[in-house]
Amino acid sequence: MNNKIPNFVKTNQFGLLILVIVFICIFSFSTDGFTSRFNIYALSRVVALDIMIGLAMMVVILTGGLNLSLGALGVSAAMFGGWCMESMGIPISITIILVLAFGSFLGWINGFVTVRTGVHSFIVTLATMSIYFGFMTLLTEAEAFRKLPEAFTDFGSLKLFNKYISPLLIISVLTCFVLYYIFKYTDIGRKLIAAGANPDAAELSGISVDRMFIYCHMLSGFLAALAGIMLTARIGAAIPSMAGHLGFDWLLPAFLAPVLGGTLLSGGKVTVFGTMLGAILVTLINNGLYLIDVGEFWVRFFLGIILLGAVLLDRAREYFTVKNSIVS
Amino acid sequence: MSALLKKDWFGLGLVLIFGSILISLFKPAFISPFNLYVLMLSVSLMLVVAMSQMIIIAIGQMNLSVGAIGGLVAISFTGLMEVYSMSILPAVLIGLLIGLACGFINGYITVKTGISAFIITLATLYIFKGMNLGITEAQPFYEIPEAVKFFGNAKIFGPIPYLVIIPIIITVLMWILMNRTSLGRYMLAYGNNVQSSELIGISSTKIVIYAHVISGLLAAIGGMLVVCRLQLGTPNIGDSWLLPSFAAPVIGGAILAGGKVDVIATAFGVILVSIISQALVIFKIDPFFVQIFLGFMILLAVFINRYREYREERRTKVFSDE
Amino acid sequence: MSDYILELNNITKNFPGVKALDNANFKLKRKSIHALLGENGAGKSTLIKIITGVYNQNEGKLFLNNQEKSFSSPNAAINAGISVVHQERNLIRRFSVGENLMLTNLPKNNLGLIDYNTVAKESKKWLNIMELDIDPNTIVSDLTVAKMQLCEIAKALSLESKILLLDEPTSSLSPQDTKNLFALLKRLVAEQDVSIVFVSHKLEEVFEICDEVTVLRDGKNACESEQITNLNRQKLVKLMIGRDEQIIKSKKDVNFTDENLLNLQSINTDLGHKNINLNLKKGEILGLYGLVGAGRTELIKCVLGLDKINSGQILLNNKEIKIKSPKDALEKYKIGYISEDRKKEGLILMHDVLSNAGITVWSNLKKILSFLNDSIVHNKVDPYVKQLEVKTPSYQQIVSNLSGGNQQKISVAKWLASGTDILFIDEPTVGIDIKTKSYLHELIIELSLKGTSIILITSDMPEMISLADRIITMKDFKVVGETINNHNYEEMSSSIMGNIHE
Amino acid sequence: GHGVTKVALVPGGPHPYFAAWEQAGLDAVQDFGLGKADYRVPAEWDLSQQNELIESLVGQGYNAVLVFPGDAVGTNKILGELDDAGIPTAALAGCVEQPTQAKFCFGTDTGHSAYLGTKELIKALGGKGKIAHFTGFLVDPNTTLRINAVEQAVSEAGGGVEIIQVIADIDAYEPADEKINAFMAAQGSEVDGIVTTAWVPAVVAAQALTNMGDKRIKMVGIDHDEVVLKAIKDGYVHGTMLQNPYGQGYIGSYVMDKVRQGCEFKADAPWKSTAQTDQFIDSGTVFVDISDVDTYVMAMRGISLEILETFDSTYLNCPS
Ligand SMILES: Nc1ncnc2c1ncn2[C@@H]1O[C@H](COP(=O)(O)OP(=O)(O)OP(=O)(O)O)[C@@H](O)[C@H]1O
Ligand SMILES: Nc1ncnc2c1ncn2[C@@H]1O[C@H](COP(=O)(O)OP(=O)(O)OP(=O)(O)O)[C@@H](O)[C@H]1O
Ligand SMILES: [Mg+2]
Ligand SMILES: [Mg+2]
Repeated sequence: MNNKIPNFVKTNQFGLLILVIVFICIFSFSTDGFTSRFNIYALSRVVALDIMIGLAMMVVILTGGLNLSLGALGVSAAMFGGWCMESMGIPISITIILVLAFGSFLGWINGFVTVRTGVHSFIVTLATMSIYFGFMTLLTEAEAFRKLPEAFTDFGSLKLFNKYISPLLIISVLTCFVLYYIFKYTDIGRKLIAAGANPDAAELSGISVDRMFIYCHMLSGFLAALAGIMLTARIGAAIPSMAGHLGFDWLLPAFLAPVLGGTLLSGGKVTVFGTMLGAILVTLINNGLYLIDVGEFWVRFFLGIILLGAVLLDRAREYFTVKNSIVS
Repeated sequence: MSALLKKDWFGLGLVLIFGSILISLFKPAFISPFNLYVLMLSVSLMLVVAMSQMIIIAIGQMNLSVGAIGGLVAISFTGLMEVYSMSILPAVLIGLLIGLACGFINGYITVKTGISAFIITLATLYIFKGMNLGITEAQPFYEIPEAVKFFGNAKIFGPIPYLVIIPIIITVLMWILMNRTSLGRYMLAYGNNVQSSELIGISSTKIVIYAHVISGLLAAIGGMLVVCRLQLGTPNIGDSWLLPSFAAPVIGGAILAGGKVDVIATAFGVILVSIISQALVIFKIDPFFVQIFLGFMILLAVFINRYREYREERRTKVFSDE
Repeated sequence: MSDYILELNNITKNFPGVKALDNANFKLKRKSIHALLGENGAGKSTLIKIITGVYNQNEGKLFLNNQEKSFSSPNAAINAGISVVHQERNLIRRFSVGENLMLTNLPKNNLGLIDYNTVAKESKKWLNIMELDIDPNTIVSDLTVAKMQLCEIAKALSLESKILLLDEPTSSLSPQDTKNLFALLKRLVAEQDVSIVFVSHKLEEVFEICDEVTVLRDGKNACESEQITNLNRQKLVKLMIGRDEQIIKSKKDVNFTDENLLNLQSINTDLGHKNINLNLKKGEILGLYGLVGAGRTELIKCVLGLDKINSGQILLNNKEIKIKSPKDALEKYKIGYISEDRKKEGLILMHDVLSNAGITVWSNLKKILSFLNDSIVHNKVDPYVKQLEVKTPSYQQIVSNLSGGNQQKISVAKWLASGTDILFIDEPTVGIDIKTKSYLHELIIELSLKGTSIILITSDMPEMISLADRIITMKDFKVVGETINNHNYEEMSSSIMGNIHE
Repeated sequence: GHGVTKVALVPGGPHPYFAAWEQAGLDAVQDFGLGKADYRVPAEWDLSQQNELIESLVGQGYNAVLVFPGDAVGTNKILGELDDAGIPTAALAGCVEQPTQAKFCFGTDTGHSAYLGTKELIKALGGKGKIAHFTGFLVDPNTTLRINAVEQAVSEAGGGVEIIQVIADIDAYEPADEKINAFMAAQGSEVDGIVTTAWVPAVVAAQALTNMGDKRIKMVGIDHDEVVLKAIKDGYVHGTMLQNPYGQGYIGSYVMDKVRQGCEFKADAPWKSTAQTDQFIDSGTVFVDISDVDTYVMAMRGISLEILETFDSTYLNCPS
């Protein structure tokens, strides 16, 4: 093997990291305000949520499937949490546990139906998206929960590290480390990946693929619910529309982060830190575009161009490293 | 008979027939001419959109930018007529050209870089939609020639709208393409197994670019048909296409990993989705229940149609290996 | 004009981390059948792929009819009159046999649309030439592996090329099919001036039909266009592996007891198995012979809980058991299965060597809180990977980049590591070079000597006879005979074939 | 003494309704000497996009923000944070729910507007008939307000009027077209009146009636889309509930400047109350029908000037 280039340099993560640094430089020099405390704090909160949403999608992409119900599920869990705290007066810590359990349960439904009926997760989650969101709207009558305990909402506006960083970001980063650990250093994590990569071979090697797929969906539900709680803390209320109609607003960031991060859409490969960097990159670009005055109506256009540029650059990097590792 | 049973559209056809009979027993208005007219209209529009996605599914990819292309073409089409007072035919041609160009961009970048189409079209979704918003600043265009309005709203005879003509032609052409031409067969072969088809000598470049160009053209046609129907060119056209564009082919038995699509079954899928959403209105479902019903109906429809393939389908992935 | 229709000079091909071909030469004489031999990973398939435009060589030149060529795509090679059967199956599984055969040149009617009647007629012609009794409208995925391989050959023939490259065309064929194929190949050479490159690990076949031999070792020529008449088996093996072949020892002392370990009693399955009775004794190698499609693989899959058993019992140590899944089989009953289809069922091609080799032992190795790291797995599987001499740059190499034979070794290694009591081994040596094949044979014997009971499915009669203690013959999803193996090839094979053809 | 005022006018997303804000802001800069009054549009209709935009605006030095709340509840948090950072904010065109740190809400009482529109419809129907209500996304809290307001107006009409169907979640053109036409097919002969309380359903329903050539069914729409206005002129739509986006942007910018100069709202300011807030100033909601559809722009301007002229004296205590 070629030792001139360290292994890390060959990864997609490295490419992303470089891009992130480049964009930070560009934006810090070309705009005022990018490095302001307010802006960095705001960024840290946005990134925190995008990471969590991206991870929630990533663990289902791992199975070669999709979770379109992500947003609907997250909002339903958040509303459930709002109801627990406001209407039932359940303490925060217990509420959080209940919400995460609830999210996992909804994820379990996705997984169970997918595995048992053989209907594709794309369709199953398309349907459950409608169903979860419908029930949520029906039960809450589209009313928000606003009288949440102050300790909870204060957490969402807490400022750490000299008021630069939101604690939400710390939760997300911690989650990344935990997931990384699970996928890299546990039996179960390896089995999840194996099942996602080649279900038939995994099954014949003594892995219960159905169970693994259900676990993935449950984990996705868990993470989406966590994202729901974080968003609730951030906006200080549990609101039915906080992820848009049917939870759609979450879908794009959910795909962008893992896909930029190098997660294979065909399943069997996860990149936890890639997803994190992907989320950071997208948030940075979005923020930077608002700061550089491109005209709001053109923001999307430039975001698209930059995204395309980013993936093309990454491909070039890959090409270059592969070429360099050829023995001659 | 057993050959019939194997067809993807057979189960769906049965569901459609029994469903329609059931609905019209409860609500005779369902088979009133006006309702059929409305049904045909909504089917017509979605049919083109579903075909636009279907051809990309056939080669085992996804096109997230169908709606964005449709929207961009819709506002270009109307914009040309309103701002530049262009007449209809050149405006249509330019609209098609834009669709073709967008599709070409998607296909070319995908095949030349080897990056998954999902990612490329996600990026071009932003680009096309961004151009749309940048050009219009979210303002609709209203000045539509009478002929266009007429085409969108007049009937040929009975309840049959003019608007169905183009979608029907497209469906027939798509059937021929996918079943009777080598281009179509090569697309399916490519969707089945990229490596194998390359070894056989099928050119990936050609297949991928053609598929995306056709998809772009169909999205463009869809966008312009919606303009005819709505009689205005709003930048929002295409925003709501994405999920239905997948739902119809998939309900029709398409495998998202590629290599298996069925034109007739996709058309039936479109009809089914339209009937379900119409039934929700006809039965006056409480708005708070609509989403829940919709979810269960989709699940049920797919489940009935898919049950036969239980084993084969169980672990099909959404994406084929890249 | 030289005698050579195809000439490759000083070909070098680099892959990331691997030099697959290193200054290799290859010359194909007109109207000859040329064997291309070598161990797993020697570079045979790579050479074939360079000839057919799949890869471009890094260095070296290719001459076709004395003209320098370079094919930028498979299509270019096809147009230049080269057709090929690759080692991997390349049929479009959802298409019909007929359409697959005609795919490069689909017949059109005057409207320019595909004429499926002609497709059926034309393809039937080629199926007939291959003596294949298949309806051209059959969907490929409904075929058995052997039929698929034959169709693939028919497809290559249908191009009527002057150069035919066959990369392990007989790997899943029965002896009868192989015989038919060889007769056909000889006819092609004699009557239609076709020149053939033949890759195989079965040396008997090479001696049967080939005229010349080129051997590759580690991407270099170990010999170049040697006349077959100048060679014998020993010489050939020595060229390939660099030392003499070891004769497979058959298992001499039968050390198994009469104790029944696993018992299948009047099993009927959804797939059509009728009244299957089988018993496996402790430490025994029970051979399951049958022509391809006899239902052996599927029987095992039913036993593993992957398909439904309608009636009958499975007894382990005389206690009835219900196996719900392979996980159940592995974890509860210590039963493992080495699949015949390594790409689809045996390996996770996109993952690295370590995780493929270790997949069956994760559960056992995991520490508290399900902790597991690479070095724990590495320590466990390393002896087995070493023992099988898997040729890989590192444990981090992606399995799909290994040669076919090395992939097979890994799919065996993982079951060796798992240490099961009962192992179902399905066609273990398909595509495996002779050196490894003998290793594998030794290993199977060693395993059984250590007390593992084995059910061995193989369509390779010599292999069966050298390994099995007892041979059960299956035909059409039924057991049709049982013979105690006396390791006498003539006697055993006629007795087994007798069972089948009765 | 607080430096120049830089106002950002932030709608909920790209939408034609808000287009007038741009000119209104520019005019306000001219007329009142503000530093800036820019129309800044989030790239998507998405609460977090809007929040991100607003957050980035602070970085760019805007020191007053007028916002159409992406969510009547959800937007409060960011408004609170801006306020804490010394940046005054107000809700424009639609309100945020109390408690809020927004200085006030200047716009339309969405519920009341729906109520008035339904009243007009009932009047046009002569006090009896069957009506349908088409509205936007159910999860938008405003939608519930509108549904309730329409119900209230109907219940006040005695037993003569009945709501036969509510269709919601149709804020995109294609689904709206599909559902509204399906409704027309099933109920077209039964229904006597239609009230629409969101932009897209109003456009699509007006178009549907025009296409059908149906003048029997009375419809009251909302907002000023050309399709709706034309249908009023042609007699297919009875009327529409208009708001005053230009006035909102113009006066809103003016007031933000005042607030930044240290003006306080009077303790006894004659606030109006809505279901959401009790610090509401009506930017003018008028019902327009065929009689005044051509002149409504002038009428709106009149309303705006009137509000502006009396604003200081009515609402503000300014340091002299
Ligand atoms: N696409 C690839 N990328 C990286 N390495 C490759 C690739 N294809 C082949 N190799 C490597 O090149 C070498 C030669 O492989 P090749 O498939 O030609 O062997 P072979 O002689 O056909 O072996 P077998 O008998 O097992 O089929 C092997 O070491 C293999 O791992
Ligand atoms: N009656 C039948 N019903 C379904 N499939 C059948 C039937 N008869 C034969 N087949 C085909 O034969 C195959 C069963 O062969 P199986 O793989 O079990 O045979 P085998 O004896 O293990 O042969 P080998 O392992 O050598 O390929 C199936 O894959 C199936 O396609
Ligand atoms: Mg090979
Ligand atoms: Mg078998």
